[in-house]
Amino acid sequence: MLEHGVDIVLAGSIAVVAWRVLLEPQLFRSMVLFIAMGLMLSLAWVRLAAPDIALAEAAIGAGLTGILLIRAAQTEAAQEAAAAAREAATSGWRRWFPGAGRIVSAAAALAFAAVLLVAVIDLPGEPIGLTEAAATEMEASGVEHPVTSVLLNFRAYDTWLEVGVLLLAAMGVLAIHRTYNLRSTRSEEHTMLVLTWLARIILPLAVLIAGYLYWSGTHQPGGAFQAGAILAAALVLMQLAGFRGVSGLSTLWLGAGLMLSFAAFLAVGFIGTFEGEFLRYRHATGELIILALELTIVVSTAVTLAALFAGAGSQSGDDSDAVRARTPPESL
Amino acid sequence: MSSPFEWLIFLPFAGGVITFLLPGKSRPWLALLLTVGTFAAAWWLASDVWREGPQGYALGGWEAPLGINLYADGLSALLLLTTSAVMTLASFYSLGYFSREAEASSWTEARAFVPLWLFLLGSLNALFVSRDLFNLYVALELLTIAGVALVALAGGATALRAGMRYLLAAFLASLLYLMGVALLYGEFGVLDLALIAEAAEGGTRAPVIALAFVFLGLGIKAALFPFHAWLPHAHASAPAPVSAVLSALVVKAAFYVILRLWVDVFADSVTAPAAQAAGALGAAGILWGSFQALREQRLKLVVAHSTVAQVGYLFLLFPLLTGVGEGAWRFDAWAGGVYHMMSHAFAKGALFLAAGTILYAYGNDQISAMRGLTRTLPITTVSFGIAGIALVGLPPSGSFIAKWMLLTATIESAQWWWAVVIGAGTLLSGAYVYRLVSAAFTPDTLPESIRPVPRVMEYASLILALTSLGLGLRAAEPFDLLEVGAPFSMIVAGVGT
Amino acid sequence: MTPAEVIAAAFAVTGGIFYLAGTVGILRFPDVQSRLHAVTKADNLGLGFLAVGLAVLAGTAEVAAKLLFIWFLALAGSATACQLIANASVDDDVTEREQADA
Amino acid sequence: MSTFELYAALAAVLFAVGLYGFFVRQELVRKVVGLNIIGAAVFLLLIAIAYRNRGDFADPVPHAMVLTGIVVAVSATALALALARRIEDETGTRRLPEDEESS
Amino acid sequence: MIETGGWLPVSILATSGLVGIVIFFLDEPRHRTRNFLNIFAALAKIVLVAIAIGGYVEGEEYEARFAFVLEFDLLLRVDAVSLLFAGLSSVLWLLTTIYAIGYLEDSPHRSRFFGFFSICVTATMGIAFAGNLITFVLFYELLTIATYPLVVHRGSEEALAAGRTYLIYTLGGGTALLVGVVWLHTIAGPIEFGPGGVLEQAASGNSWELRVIFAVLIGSLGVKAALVPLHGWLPVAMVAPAPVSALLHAVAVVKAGAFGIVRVVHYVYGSDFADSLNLLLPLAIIASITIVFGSLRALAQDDIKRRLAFSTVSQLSYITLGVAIVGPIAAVGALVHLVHQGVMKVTLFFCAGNLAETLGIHNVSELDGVARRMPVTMTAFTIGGLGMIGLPPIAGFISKWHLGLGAMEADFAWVIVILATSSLLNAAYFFPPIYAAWFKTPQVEYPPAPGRLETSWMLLVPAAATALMSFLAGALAGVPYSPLDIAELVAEVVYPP
Repeated sequence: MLEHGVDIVLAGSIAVVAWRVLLEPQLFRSMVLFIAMGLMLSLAWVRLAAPDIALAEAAIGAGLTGILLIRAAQTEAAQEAAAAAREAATSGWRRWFPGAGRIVSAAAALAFAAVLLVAVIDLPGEPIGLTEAAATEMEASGVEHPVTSVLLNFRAYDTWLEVGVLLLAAMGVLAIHRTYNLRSTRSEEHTMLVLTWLARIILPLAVLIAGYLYWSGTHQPGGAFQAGAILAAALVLMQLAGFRGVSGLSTLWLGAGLMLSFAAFLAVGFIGTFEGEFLRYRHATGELIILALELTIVVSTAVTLAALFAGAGSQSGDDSDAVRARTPPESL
Repeated sequence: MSSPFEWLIFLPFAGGVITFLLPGKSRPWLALLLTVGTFAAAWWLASDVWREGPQGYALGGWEAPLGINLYADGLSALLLLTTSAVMTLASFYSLGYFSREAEASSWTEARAFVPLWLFLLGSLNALFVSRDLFNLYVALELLTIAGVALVALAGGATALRAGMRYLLAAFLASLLYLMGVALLYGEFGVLDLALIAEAAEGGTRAPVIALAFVFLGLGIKAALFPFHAWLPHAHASAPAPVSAVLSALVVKAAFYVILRLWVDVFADSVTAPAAQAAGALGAAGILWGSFQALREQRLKLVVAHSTVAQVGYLFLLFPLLTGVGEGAWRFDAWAGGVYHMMSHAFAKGALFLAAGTILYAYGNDQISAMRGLTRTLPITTVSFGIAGIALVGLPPSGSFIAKWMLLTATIESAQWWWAVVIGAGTLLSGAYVYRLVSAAFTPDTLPESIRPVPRVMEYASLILALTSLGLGLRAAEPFDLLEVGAPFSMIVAGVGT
Repeated sequence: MTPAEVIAAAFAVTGGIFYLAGTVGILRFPDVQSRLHAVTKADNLGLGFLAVGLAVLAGTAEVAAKLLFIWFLALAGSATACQLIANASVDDDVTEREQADA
Repeated sequence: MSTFELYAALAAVLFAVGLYGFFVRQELVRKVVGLNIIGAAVFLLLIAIAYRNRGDFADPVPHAMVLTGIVVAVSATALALALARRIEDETGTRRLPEDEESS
Repeated sequence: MIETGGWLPVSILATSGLVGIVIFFLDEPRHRTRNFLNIFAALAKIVLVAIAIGGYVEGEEYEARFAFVLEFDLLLRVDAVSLLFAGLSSVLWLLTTIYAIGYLEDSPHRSRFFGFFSICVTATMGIAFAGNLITFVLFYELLTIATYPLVVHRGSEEALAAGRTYLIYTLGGGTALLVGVVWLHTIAGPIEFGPGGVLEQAASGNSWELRVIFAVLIGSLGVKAALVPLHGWLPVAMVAPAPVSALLHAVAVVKAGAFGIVRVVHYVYGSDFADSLNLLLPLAIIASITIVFGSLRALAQDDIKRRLAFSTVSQLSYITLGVAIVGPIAAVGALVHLVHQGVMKVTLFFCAGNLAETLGIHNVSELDGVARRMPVTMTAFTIGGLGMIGLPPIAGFISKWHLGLGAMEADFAWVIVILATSSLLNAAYFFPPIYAAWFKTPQVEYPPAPGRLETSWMLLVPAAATALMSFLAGALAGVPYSPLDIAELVAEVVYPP
C-alpha cells in the first residue's frame, strides 16, 4: 500500500503544480513553478525505473529549459502588470463570446485526455516490447548499460540526427540574431562577489561530476547528454558570474564546438561503411568508439546548450539591470 | 560507401557541416555542387530500384526490430529525385539571389543560408528513405527547425512572426505525432514499419486512436485545411528559394508520411469514414485556399494560398483508396496522387522563384505593380505562364495526367462528388492563375526603378517550369518506376539489403 | 528492523521535522528576509539529517561519502541563492518603505 | 491501479493541462511552457510503457526515445524563445497579432 | 515508336511548332527574318498537307504513335476528315499570315503575337490529326492556352475583359470535356477514332451512361462550336485584332469545336448507334435553334465584326445539323460546309479588317458608297456575302444544297424550313451593307487612296484570294481534290455503301 502511496502523492502533486504553472498570472513565478514540476517529474522517472531519464530530466528538462525560460521571462517582468490587465480583453471571435476560447479549448483538451486514456486502457493485456531483444544483442554492442547500447549503437542513427537537431537549433538561433558568434551578449559586470566565489568552487567540481557521469554511462545509468548538460550549467554559471563563458569563443571555435559531435558521428559512420553499413561498430572496438562519440557529445552538448542560453537573452540590449529583476509587488 | 543510401545521407549533412565552418563567399557554389551530388545519388538509387526492386539498408548492421532500417521503393526514389532536382535548381537560383547583398553588413544571409539549406536537404532525404516510426519523428523535427530558421532568415517582423507560428504549429504537431508513436509502440512493441504492417494486416489489431493522433499531427504539418493558418505567411515571407522549397517539398514530406502509413502500413486499419473525412477536409482546403488566393493582393501570398489549395487536392486521394473495395483503379488513384505531388513540386517551385525574381526586380510584389512584365522580365513571364499552366493542370503538364488518373478513379469507384471537387479545383486554380498572368499583359507603363536581375535567377525558374511540362510529355518512365514496390502488394518484412 | 534501520529512521524523522519547520516558516513569516532564514537554515539541516540517515543505511563507505558530498553541494548552492535573493529583496524593502512613508 | 495506469493517467492529465495552456495563453513564452508540459506527458506515457515491458531492466528503446525527445524539446524551446525575443525587439510585444487585442 | 510514314503528321505539326518557338526568341526589330520564317513555314505546311492528301488517296498509311502513360498513347494519324480540316487550316494560315504582317505593320509585341499564332496553328493541326480522344483533348486544351494571349494582345481593359470571358467559357468547356472523356475511358477503355463509330462493340456501360456522356461531350465541344447557350464568348472575342478574328474565330477555334462534334458522332459513337440511342434528334434541334438565333442576333448588330461573329454562330450549326442528320449526303453537306464556311467567313473578316484599317469604318451604317473608294474589297465582301446566303455558283450553295438533299432523304422535312428561313435571314443581314456600299452615295468624303491600290497589297491580296477560292470551290465543285470531292471520300468511309 505504502509503495503505491508515494506514486499517488507524487503524481497528484505533479498534476497540481502543472495546473499552477498554467494559472500563475506572473510569468516569473510560473517559470519557477515549471522548474519545480520538472524536478518532481524526474522523481517520477526514478519511480518508473528510468534513472537515465531522471538525470536527463533534472539536468536538461527542468534545469536548462528552466533557465532558458527564466532568461526569456526576465525582460517580460516590466510588462507583466500591463499584460495581466489586458489578459481579460481578448480579440477577434473571442470578443463576441467572452470566455468562449477558454471553454472550447478546455473541452478540446479534456476530450483529448479522455481519448488518450481510452487508448491506454485498450493497449494489449500482456506487455510487448524490445527488452529481451536488447538484452540478447547488448553483448555485441560493446557496453553493458542497455540505454547506452540502444542510444549509441543499435539506434546510433537516431542519436546522430538528434545531435543534428541540437546543432540546427544553435545555427537557427545564431541566424535569428543575425550573428556568427555570441560576442555581443553582454556578460554581467557587477555581479555579486558571492556568485563569483561559488563559481570558483563549483566549476571544477562540475567538471569532475560530468567526467564521472560520462565514464559511468557505459555500465550504469549516466551518459553523455546528462554530463553535457552539467557542463552546460557550469558554462552558464561562468557567464552569470562575470567570466566570459561561451560568449568568449571566436566564430571559428564556437562553430567547431557546436558541430564537433555531429561531425564525429559522420566520420565514424563513414569509417563504418568500409567493413559493413553506415555507423557499424561492434564489441571491443565498439566500446572505444562509443566512448569517443560520447566525449564529443559531452563537449558539443555543453557548448550548444550554453549558446542557446545566451541566444535566449537579448543580444544587443544590455541585461545588467535584468539580473536583479525582481518580481513586481503583488498586483491585481 | 558502396550504397546510394549512404551517399544520400552523407553528402548533404557533410556539406552542411563544412559550409558551417567555411568562411567566405564560396558557400553558395559549394551548396550547388552538393545538391548536384545528391541528385546523382538519387539517380543511382532510382536505377537500383528500377533494376532490382525495392532496396533495403540496415543501419549499423542491426536488423529490423532493434536497429533502424532504410527502405526505398518506387515512390521514395521518385520523390528523392524530385527533391534533389528542385533543390539543385533552387540553389542555382540562390547564387544570384544572395549575390546582391555582398556589400551589405558583416553578417550576410548567404553565409547563414547555406548550412541550414543543406541540413534541410539532408533531413528530406533522411525522411524519404526512413523506415522507422521514431526515425521519421526525428527527421520531421530536423525539417521543422531548419524550415523555421530559414523562414526567420529573412528578418523583419512579418518573417519572424511567420516563423513563430510555423514553429508553434509544427512543435505541437510533432508532439501529437510522438504521442501516436508511443501508443503504437505500446500496441505493437516494434518501431519498424514493415514489421508493424505485417502485424497490423487484416485489421485485427487496429489502434484507431493512435492512428488518429499520428494523422492529426501529420495533418497539421501538411497544412490540411483547418490547420493551414500557419502556412501562407511562413511560405510568403521567407526568402524566395526557401519559400519555393517549403511549398514544393517540405509540405509534401508530411503528406508522404501520411500516404506511406495510410496506404502501405495501416491499409486494413483505416476506415472508410476516415477516408471520406480526409477527402472532405481536402475539398474544403481547395475551396478555402483558392478563395484566399483570389482575394490576396501580394503575389507571394497568392502563390502560398494556392499551396494550401493544392495540398487539399492531394488529400482527395484517400477516399478513392479506402473503403471502396478492391479495384484496379486504386493504383491509378495512388499513382495519380503521387504524380500530382511531383508536378506540383516543380510548378510551385518555378512559380515561387519567378515571384521572387519579380519581388527582387520591382522591390514589392503587389500584383497591381506587376506592370509591363513582358517587357522588363520576358523569361520570368514565360516561366510564370508555363508554371501557371502546370499548376492549373492544362494538358501539356504533369498535373493534367494526375488529374486524368484521379478522375478515372473517381468515376470507376462511383464517387461522383469527388469529380465535381476536382473540376471546381481546376477552375478555381485557373481563376487565380489567370489573375497573375493577366497582370503581365497589362499595357506597358514601365515602373521607374527596375533593379537588374541576375540571369541565373530567371533561367532557374524557367528550367523548373519546363520540367513540370516535361513531366506531362514523358510520363511513361516515372509511372513504371512508381510500379516498383507499389502498395496493394504485401510488403515483405526485412527487405534484403 | 535492524539497529541500522532504526537509527536511519530516527535521523530521517528528525530531518522531516526540520523540513516541516522550514515550510511553516515560509508560510508564516511576514517578509522576504525572515522567510529566507527559515528555508535556508531549517531545510539544510533537515537535508543533513536525511543524508546522515541514508549514509548509515548505505552500507559501503563510498556511497556514504557521495551522500555527504551531495549535502555539501546543496549547502553551497542554497547559501549563494539566499545571499542573492536577500540582496535583491533589499532594494524592494527600500522602495516599499519609501512608498509607505511618502 | 497499477503504477503503469497511474502514470499513464498522469500523462493524460498533463496532456490536457498543456494543451489548454497552449490554446488559451497568449504570451509566446507561456505557449512554449504549454508545449513543454505536453512533451512531458508524451514522455511519461513512453516511460510508463517501458516500465510495463520491464524484464531485469526497463525496455531501453523508449528510454532512448525519451532522451532524444527531451533534447529535441529543449532545442525547439530554445529556438522558440530566441524567436520570441527577436519578435519583442522588433515589435515590442510578446504576442502574435491574431492573439493581440485586435485594434 | 514511330511506324512507317509517321514522320509526316509529326513534321506537319513541327513546321509551325518549331517556328513558333524560334519566333518567340526573336527580338522585336527583326521583321525580315520573322516574316520570312512565317511565310516559309506556311508554305512548307501546305506542301506537306498536299503530299499527305496525295499519299492518302493512293492508300498510304501515315501514323505516329508515342507511349504517353500507362495504357494510353499519343496517336497522330492521317485520315480523310483530318485532311479536310488540315487543308483548310494550312491554306488559310498562309493567307492570314500575309494579312497579319500587313495589318500589324508597326504595332508592338509582334514576336509574341506571331509566336502564339504559330502555336495556335500547331494545336489546330494536332486536333485535325489526333487519332484518339486523349490526343484530341491534349491539343484542344493547348489551343485554349495559345489563343488567350492573342485575344488580349492589345492589353486594353476591354481586351482583358474579353479574355476573361473567353477563358471562363473555354476552361469550363475543357474541364467538362476532360470529365466526359475520362468517363468514356472508364467504360470503353482507350478509344481510337474508327470510321462508323467504335463505341457499339467496346462500350459495356448501360445506355443511360452513354447518353449522359454524349451530352457532356457535345456540351463541352459546343462551347467552342458556339452552340446557343454557350456562344457568349464569340461576339465578345471580336475585340481581338482582325487577323485573330479571321483565322481563329472563323476557322481554327470554332472549327475545332465543330470538328470535335464530327469526330464524336461519326468516329466514336457512329451515327447509327447514336441514332439508336435517339441522341441525334435533340442535337439537330439545338443546331437549328442556334442557326435561327444566330441569324436573328446578327440582324440587330450595327458593328460589322459582331454581325459577322453572330453569322459564324449560326453558320457553324449547319455543320452540327448536317452531322445530326443520318445519311451520307447530309454528312457530305456538313463536311463540305466546314471548308466553305471557313473560306467565306475569312474573306468577310479580311474585308471588315480592311475597312477598319484603311478608312476606320466599323459600323454597317457607315458603309454608304464605300465601294467607289474600295472596289476590290467590296467585291470580295459581296462574293462572301452572297456565298453565305447560298446563291449559286458560290461555295455556300453547294453545302446548303447537300444539307437540303440529305434532310429530304432522311425525311427531316422541317430541316428544309430551317434552311430556307436562315437563308432569308442571311439575305436580310448581308444585302443591306452590300446594297449601301454599291448603290448609295457616300455621306462623308473618303480620303483618296495613297498609292495605286486602295490599301496596302498585303491586306488586299489575301481578301481577293479567299474570295476567288470561295467562288472556285462552288463553281468547280466537281473537280477531283476539291473540298466536295474529299468530303464525299469521307462520307464513303463513314457510311460504307
